[in-house]
Amino acid sequence: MNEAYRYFLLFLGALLVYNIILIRFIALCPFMGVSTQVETAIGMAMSVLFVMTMATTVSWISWNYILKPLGVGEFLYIPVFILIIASLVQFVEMVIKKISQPLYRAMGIYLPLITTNCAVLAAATEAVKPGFLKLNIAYHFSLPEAIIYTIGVALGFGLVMIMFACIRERLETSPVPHSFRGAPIGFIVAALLSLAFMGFANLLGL
Amino acid sequence: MIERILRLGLTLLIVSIVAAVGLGLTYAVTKERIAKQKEAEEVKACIDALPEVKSPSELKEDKDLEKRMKKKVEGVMKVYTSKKGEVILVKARGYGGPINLAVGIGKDGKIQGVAVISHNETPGLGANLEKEEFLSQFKGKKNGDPLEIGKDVKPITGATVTTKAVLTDIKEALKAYSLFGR
Amino acid sequence: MDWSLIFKAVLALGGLAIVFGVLLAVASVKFHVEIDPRVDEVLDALVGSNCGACGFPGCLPAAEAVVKGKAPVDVCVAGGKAVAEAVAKIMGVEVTVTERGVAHVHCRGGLSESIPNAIYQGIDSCAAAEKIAGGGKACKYGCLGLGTCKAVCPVNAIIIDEDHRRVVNRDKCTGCGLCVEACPRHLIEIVPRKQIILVKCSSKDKGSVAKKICTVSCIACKKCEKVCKYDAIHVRKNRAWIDYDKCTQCGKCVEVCPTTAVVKVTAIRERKSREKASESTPAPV
Amino acid sequence: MADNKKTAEEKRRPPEELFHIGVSPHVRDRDTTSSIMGWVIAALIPLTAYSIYIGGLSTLTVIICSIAGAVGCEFVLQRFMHKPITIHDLSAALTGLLLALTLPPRLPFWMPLIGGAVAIALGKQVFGGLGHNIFNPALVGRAFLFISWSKYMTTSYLQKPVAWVVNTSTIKSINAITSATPLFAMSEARKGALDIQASKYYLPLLFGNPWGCIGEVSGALIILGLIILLTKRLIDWRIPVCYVGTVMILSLIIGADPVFSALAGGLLLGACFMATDYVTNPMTSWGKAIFAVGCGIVTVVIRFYSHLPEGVMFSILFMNGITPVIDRFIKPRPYGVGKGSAKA
Amino acid sequence: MAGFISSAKRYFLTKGGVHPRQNKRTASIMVFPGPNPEQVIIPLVQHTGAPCEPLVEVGDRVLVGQKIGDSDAYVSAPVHSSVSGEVAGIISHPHPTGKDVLSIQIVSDGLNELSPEVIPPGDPFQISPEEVRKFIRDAGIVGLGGAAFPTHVKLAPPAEKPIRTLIINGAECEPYLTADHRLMIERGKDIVRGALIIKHVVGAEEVIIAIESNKRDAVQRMREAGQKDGMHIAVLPTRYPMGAEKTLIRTLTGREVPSGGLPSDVGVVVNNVGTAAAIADLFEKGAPLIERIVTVCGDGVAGNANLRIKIGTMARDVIEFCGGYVGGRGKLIFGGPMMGLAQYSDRVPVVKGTSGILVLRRENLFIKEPAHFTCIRCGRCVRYCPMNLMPYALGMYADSGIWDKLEQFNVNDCIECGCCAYVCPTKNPLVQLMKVGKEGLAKRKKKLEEFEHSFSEEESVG
Amino acid sequence: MDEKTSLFYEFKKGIVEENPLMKLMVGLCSALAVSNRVENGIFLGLAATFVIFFSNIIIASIRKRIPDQVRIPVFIVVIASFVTIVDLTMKAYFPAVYDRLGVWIPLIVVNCMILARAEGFAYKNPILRSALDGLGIGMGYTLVLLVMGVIRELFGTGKIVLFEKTIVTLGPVNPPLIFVMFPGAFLTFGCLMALLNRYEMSKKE
Ligand SMILES: Cc1cc2nc3c(=O)[nH]c(=O)nc-3n(C[C@H](O)[C@H](O)[C@H](O)COP(=O)(O)O)c2cc1C
Ligand SMILES: Cc1cc2nc3c(=O)[nH]c(=O)nc-3n(C[C@H](O)[C@H](O)[C@H](O)COP(=O)(O)O)c2cc1C
Ligand SMILES: Cc1cc2nc3c(=O)[nH]c(=O)nc-3n(C[C@H](O)[C@H](O)[C@H](O)COP(=O)(O)O)c2cc1C
Ligand SMILES: Cc1cc2nc3c(=O)[nH]c(=O)nc-3n(C[C@H](O)[C@H](O)[C@H](O)CO)c2cc1C
Ligand code: SF4
Ligand code: SF4
Ligand code: SF4
Ligand code: SF4
Ligand code: FES
Repeated sequence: MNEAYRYFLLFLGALLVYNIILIRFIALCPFMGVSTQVETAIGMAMSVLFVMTMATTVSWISWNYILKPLGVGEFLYIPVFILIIASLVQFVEMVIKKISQPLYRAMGIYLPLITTNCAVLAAATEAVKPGFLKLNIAYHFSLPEAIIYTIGVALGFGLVMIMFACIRERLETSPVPHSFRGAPIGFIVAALLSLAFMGFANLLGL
Repeated sequence: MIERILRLGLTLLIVSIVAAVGLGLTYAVTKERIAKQKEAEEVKACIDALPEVKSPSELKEDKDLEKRMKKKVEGVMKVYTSKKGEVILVKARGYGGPINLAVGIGKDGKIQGVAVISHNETPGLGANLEKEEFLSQFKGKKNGDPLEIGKDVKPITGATVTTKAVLTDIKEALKAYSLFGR
Repeated sequence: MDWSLIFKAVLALGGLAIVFGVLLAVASVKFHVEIDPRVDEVLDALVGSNCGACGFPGCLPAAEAVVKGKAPVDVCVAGGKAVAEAVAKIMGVEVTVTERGVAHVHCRGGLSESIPNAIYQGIDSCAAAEKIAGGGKACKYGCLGLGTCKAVCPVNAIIIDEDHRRVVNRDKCTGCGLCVEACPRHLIEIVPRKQIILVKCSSKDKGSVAKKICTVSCIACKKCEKVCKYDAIHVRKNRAWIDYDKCTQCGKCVEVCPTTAVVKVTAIRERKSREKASESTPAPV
Repeated sequence: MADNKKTAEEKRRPPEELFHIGVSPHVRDRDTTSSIMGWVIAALIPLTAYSIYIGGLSTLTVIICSIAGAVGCEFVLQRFMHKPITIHDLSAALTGLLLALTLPPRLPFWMPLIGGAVAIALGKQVFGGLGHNIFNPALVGRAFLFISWSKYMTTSYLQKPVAWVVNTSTIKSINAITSATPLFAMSEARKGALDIQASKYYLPLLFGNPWGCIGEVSGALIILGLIILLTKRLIDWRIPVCYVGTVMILSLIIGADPVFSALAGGLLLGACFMATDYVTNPMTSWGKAIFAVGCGIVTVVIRFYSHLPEGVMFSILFMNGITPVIDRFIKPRPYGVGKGSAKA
Repeated sequence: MAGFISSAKRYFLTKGGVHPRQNKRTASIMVFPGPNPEQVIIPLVQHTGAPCEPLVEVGDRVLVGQKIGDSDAYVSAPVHSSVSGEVAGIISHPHPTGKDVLSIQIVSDGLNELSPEVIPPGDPFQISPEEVRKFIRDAGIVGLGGAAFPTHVKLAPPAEKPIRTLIINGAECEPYLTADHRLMIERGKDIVRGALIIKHVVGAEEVIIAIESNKRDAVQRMREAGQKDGMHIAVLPTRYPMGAEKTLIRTLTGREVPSGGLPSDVGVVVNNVGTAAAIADLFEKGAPLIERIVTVCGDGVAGNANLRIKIGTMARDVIEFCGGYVGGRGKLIFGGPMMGLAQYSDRVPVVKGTSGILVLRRENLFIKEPAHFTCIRCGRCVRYCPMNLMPYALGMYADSGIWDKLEQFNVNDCIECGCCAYVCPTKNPLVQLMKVGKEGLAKRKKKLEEFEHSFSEEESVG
Repeated sequence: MDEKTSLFYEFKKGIVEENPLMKLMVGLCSALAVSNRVENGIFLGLAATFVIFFSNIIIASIRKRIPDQVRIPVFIVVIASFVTIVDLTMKAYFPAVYDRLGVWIPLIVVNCMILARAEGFAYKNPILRSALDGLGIGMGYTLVLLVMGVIRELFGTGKIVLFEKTIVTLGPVNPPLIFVMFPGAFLTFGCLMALLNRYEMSKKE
């Protein structure tokens, strides 16, 4: 397979076909929790993009240069990756807090949420220890491939977050039946959105 | 300040060491079983695919695939050999992800049976590939037989992609078999 | 048992842990900044609907004010006692919940008591109707009954029936005063909670005029003024006013009022609360 | 007190003597919701009638069940939620009709019935009723059916069309073999499995195509409907034009027959009647254009690069989801704001 | 560079707008003198700005043209008696805006004796602009196009904003109304003279008289009247709200008044034809603004006509003069059907800004407006809004009280023309929501400002 | 606060008042993803309960010794260890189920529910209480998984299959497949929540 085409497939697969939220059911908690306002959703999406890319990079390095050579990957990858993510998130939070208060106000509140965002771990694991998510594409990612893939995942997350936040903003003025107000209508919208995303299934054989 | 840094580092270190030891132990305990389970699964599929083989001990994994086939065949993963025939494990792109099959081919070069190892197809649609009536159609086929959907093979209703993937798997297996230098 | 594997595991995980432990420790020292975390905590404790009842433009400013000591722990009027307690806990002070008054609407005239002077067509909002030639009500001071107050009340304490009479549910009302601001006819006043003898009219029309357009209006006959032994009720600007400090709530004025413009509130509430529509606080979407 | 009551009651002028007050403007345009929906239904009548003529009783059953499901569900839900009953505004009937037009003609009767009910319940009433739904209700209903019972949805096409209008013998023979829609036949043809020219399909697709969903019988009648909607100024021309245009241009680039792409597979019905649904497309002209181009791109992508035979439904649903984003970020430049306010 | 734009290009500059049925039934009927009422009610507020104080007391005898109310405020205009007679009361009386307003009630003696104050002030071109403005103010002249903004204020643009173009607005885009139309036909010369005075006062380079294309005869008449004075007569596309100041400026000059700004920001002053004629009258005869042309029209009144009506005449007297009501009581509207104000009583007086009295029959009313905002998102309001706003969003947020959003959607740029409500298929009272929204937003902003203020103050102390 | 301090309450609250899925809305991913079969629900529910129970105990017992700055990494390592234990054990002894649950066992580690409890409860409470809290939350999670599983499996496939035995069948109907597919998960969950809302609203009246 042509290199560029493979990158494209990886990216598209992560972004649409196996959309992390709607098709893979990962990162649903922030999807429901942080999508009541468009600005917040955008902030969250940016933070996730940033943290996710860093996490994948560090995980990839530690997997390929520490865990695999030592032969302990099989049972240590979960603690190691999540340790990396948690430490990274906390480190980034502290740095941002120091460097720029406005940036912290805008982004800081989402950072702790990201630690427990399934998507970061899932993307890191998938990119490093492929086969996790059962994509229809040959595995064994090089570092650039892992990063491209991760960016696809993060943008897929962002796209759906922003769509969803805009929809919820519009629903704010709608007379939704009382028992459906709040989260339930959110899930109904998610159901229909995921219905729409099913149209992309098997795109380009992915 | 140094004291504080040390304290933080040490806490994390101690917890990690305890965790690492615990996990190492668990791994050590479960390792073999996991490996066995995995193999057992494959072997079970192989037995399903090659009904003449009665016990796992009759099967042997062929480690020297590349050499034997000379040419690479895309979807072929592994080959088990036995006195009764060979089982070829193949993988193709289905609708919801890869479809892994075990194709058992007898000494006569005809398919003896097909077994599903794993797949991720839609329940009610593609997942019907597990059904006996679909898989049994391939019995007796050999390399070079026309395998055309609608004519030679009855497709799974509403699941052309799955059907095609299974067909690809089978064709690859037959092709690989034909390449085996005997 | 494969001890070398366990050793390697300790090496890998322990090594990474020490690296990250030190990294975090150094960072926590290097990048230390003081941010009062209580702002966020207080913000979490507040109701969070940004209703503005506290007098601040939103919950965040209110939380900031509390932490800076510029607002009491019971700022959040919509939240009531429970929230005040939670905030007090965060701030580490005793709860001092100030007794707030309760809203009272100074008008009794519903559709069947007070006559219309035109047929109003438009949205159901007093603030909007007021702009359209006075909203179709002959009484220029009376309640339009379209529920602007009801719409702003954060706790759904105001009920308006089909006859456009409104009832304040005293158990629910927190006395936040949002309705006072919202009413385009300035009919709502926060009165002491214990006060149950109240004037239910705001008409500044002369008695003869008021009589023609409303059956329950104050006609400034001064009977209440005469019967009150405590000098607590007076007629000014063509309507009665009660001095809540002096009033002993003996109820004499209620007895003599020829138009029932002075009322004992509990009676009305009981009558009305039976008709209360199904209501519940809508959750924010 | 009784006396007082009387004086006021006497003074109460009978309502005939009172003036009306209300906000300007005091005159209004004649169009109402029901008249608009009525016109859209009217624009669909020729197509519907012709499809019944070609498809016979089974088509009629599907149409009636679908409308009954939609209208019935709207009535029941509104009754149940104590909301005013609004079935007379015809929007539910229109939803039912459009749903029916996107279904294969030989479905068992219970499917359009369920589809109509789901369209209204899940597509419209949970969001608060007319004007609040995010997704096109008819397509929500169809997607539900498609996913739930895709076996029926892909195999219930006409076996033996009841009537013939255009002489289509060559195509007839091809379809007799593959028993599938023109779109399917062409995708096979592109792979070399069949030998057929797209242009052979032009005439049947325009004037009498029994292979496909009910609403695909005649492109010409859909275009007639479109002309009615456009001359009544009910819809914005940008959506059908940009949608079909994008599909044609992209098909040309890919190397498929653009005219065939435009006529086949429910694209015309989708572009003229479903993407134009007021509630679920953007409010501004630019927004509408972006929406339509987006629909076109997604349709082509799904049609040519995935295994679903046609992408119209999914593309419109997907773009419905994007609509609130478009509406939030694409706004007209108000008078006196930005560049125009600079001194001339 | 002249700001004047060719008529072909004008069509491209026209955005939004609607075509309500014209109903200009009175266009070909001469202006009649109106009734001689037994009493007049002269409100002390008839203009935008500060209210006047009464200058007379109950029992005083007043004469036609006598100043009876004035104010010290700059943005204000005095009021004059339109009849001779006795002041019967200074009372709170219903006003066309719907509120009760302090008014002077004068019982006419039927003599219409002219006050000695009324003398022509002399040649306006010989005196300074300041003096001209003072005379205009003393005559109580306000804009007759509807908003009744004091004309002397409008004619005093700040020095840093030189006026290039004077637009005399004869568009009269409202259905039914023909007062300006008749005025242009009957008194074209006066309008031109008034326009020249205004041009002199504001120092404009060019004068455009703008007339909608449905008034060909007026265009003809104004061409004849204005030819030798070098006026441009511009023919506008017939489309409501062509006559609104902002759309007019865009159509005629291609410029857009900045949001929150004034026409003078783009070097333009707009005056109604009636205002121009009133100014001409002032310098010709010394007449203050005590009467105006009012179109009485609609299927609910027996006779339809243009009448020259004394300010302060009650609507009831006017309608009686025209033959009384026909059919049941429907709507009584002061102004046109698109912008006019519905009245709950026919005791309201004609004021300076009243361009029409419209009586609609009940059976012809559209009386099924929803009680709350209901929208099917058809997008018509967006398509037809001449200000390029998104009315549905404004209505939605105003109805739900989400004030912050209203600012993002530029609610304050709405001119309340009513195009959106006119085309809305669900008959949403959008203009009402715009009004509510503007008020709500203003309140919200005030609250925020107060808060910020209190915080910053305390901070500087602490 | 008084009534709430009873030990039984700590256990009980996780099932209704503070149900992690319905009320706190954490731990949604796995719940929605695997609930298309009752069997999956049982296994994942038990696995998560195991992890939350033990990690709550461990964290509660060492809470006084953990410095604030590294508390999250420490929690995570503890949780991750238990997850790995479950992961390896299941792989070894229940390979078929493990295959179906796939990523969701390792992903328990980032299940918001578990960290939220560690951080929000175990870090601040003694051992016994934390253990009971963990058990309650785990049970609440499992319960919802089961309810979802029953609805989705029954309506989506027309029958419920437990340990390769068919327990219930709907008879010869055409089940709407959507229930076992992605949108069905959201749909079922949304409707369940709406039902609960409705029930609570009617109780309040
Ligand atoms: C929700 C959904 C699930 C699907 N699952 C499968 C599947 O598992 N296997 C498959 O081959 N096609 C699947 N498809 C594809 C459709 O069945 C599609 O019609 C098929 O690829 C081609 O249609 P045909 O079989 O009628 O030729 C699925 C489609 C949808 C919408
Ligand atoms: C508070 C206020 C101040 C104004 N100041 C000026 C002014 O200084 N110069 C001017 O030419 N017009 C001024 N105007 C008049 C407006 O620009 C406009 O002409 C008037 O409101 C009537 O316009 P309309 O009938 O289109 O609404 C002012 C209006 C208001 C409400
Ligand atoms: C929607 C709308 C329509 C208007 N239509 C006219 C009109 O037809 N003729 C007119 O003279 N003024 C009309 N006006 C008022 C003008 O904007 C402007 O205020 C007036 O021409 C200024 O002149 P004046 O100050 O002499 O009244 C309209 C205003 C609005 C907001
Ligand atoms: C031009 C036009 C197109 C419409 N298209 C649809 C449609 O595709 N599907 C549908 O359910 N309703 C359609 N409707 C009806 C209506 O908008 C629909 O019931 C709302 O989406 C329900 O809120 C349409 C209405 C109009 C005016
Ligand atoms: S009734 Fe008025 S004062 Fe009482 S809670 Fe409601 S808004 Fe506040
Ligand atoms: S806001 Fe005022 S006028 Fe409106 S209902 Fe309430 S009390 Fe009456
Ligand atoms: S009233 Fe305002 S929003 Fe409506 S069309 Fe006119 S300018 Fe636009
Ligand atoms: S015209 Fe009316 S129905 Fe149409 S979008 Fe505007 S407000 Fe909504
Ligand atoms: S469980 Fe919460 S984000 Fe996945």
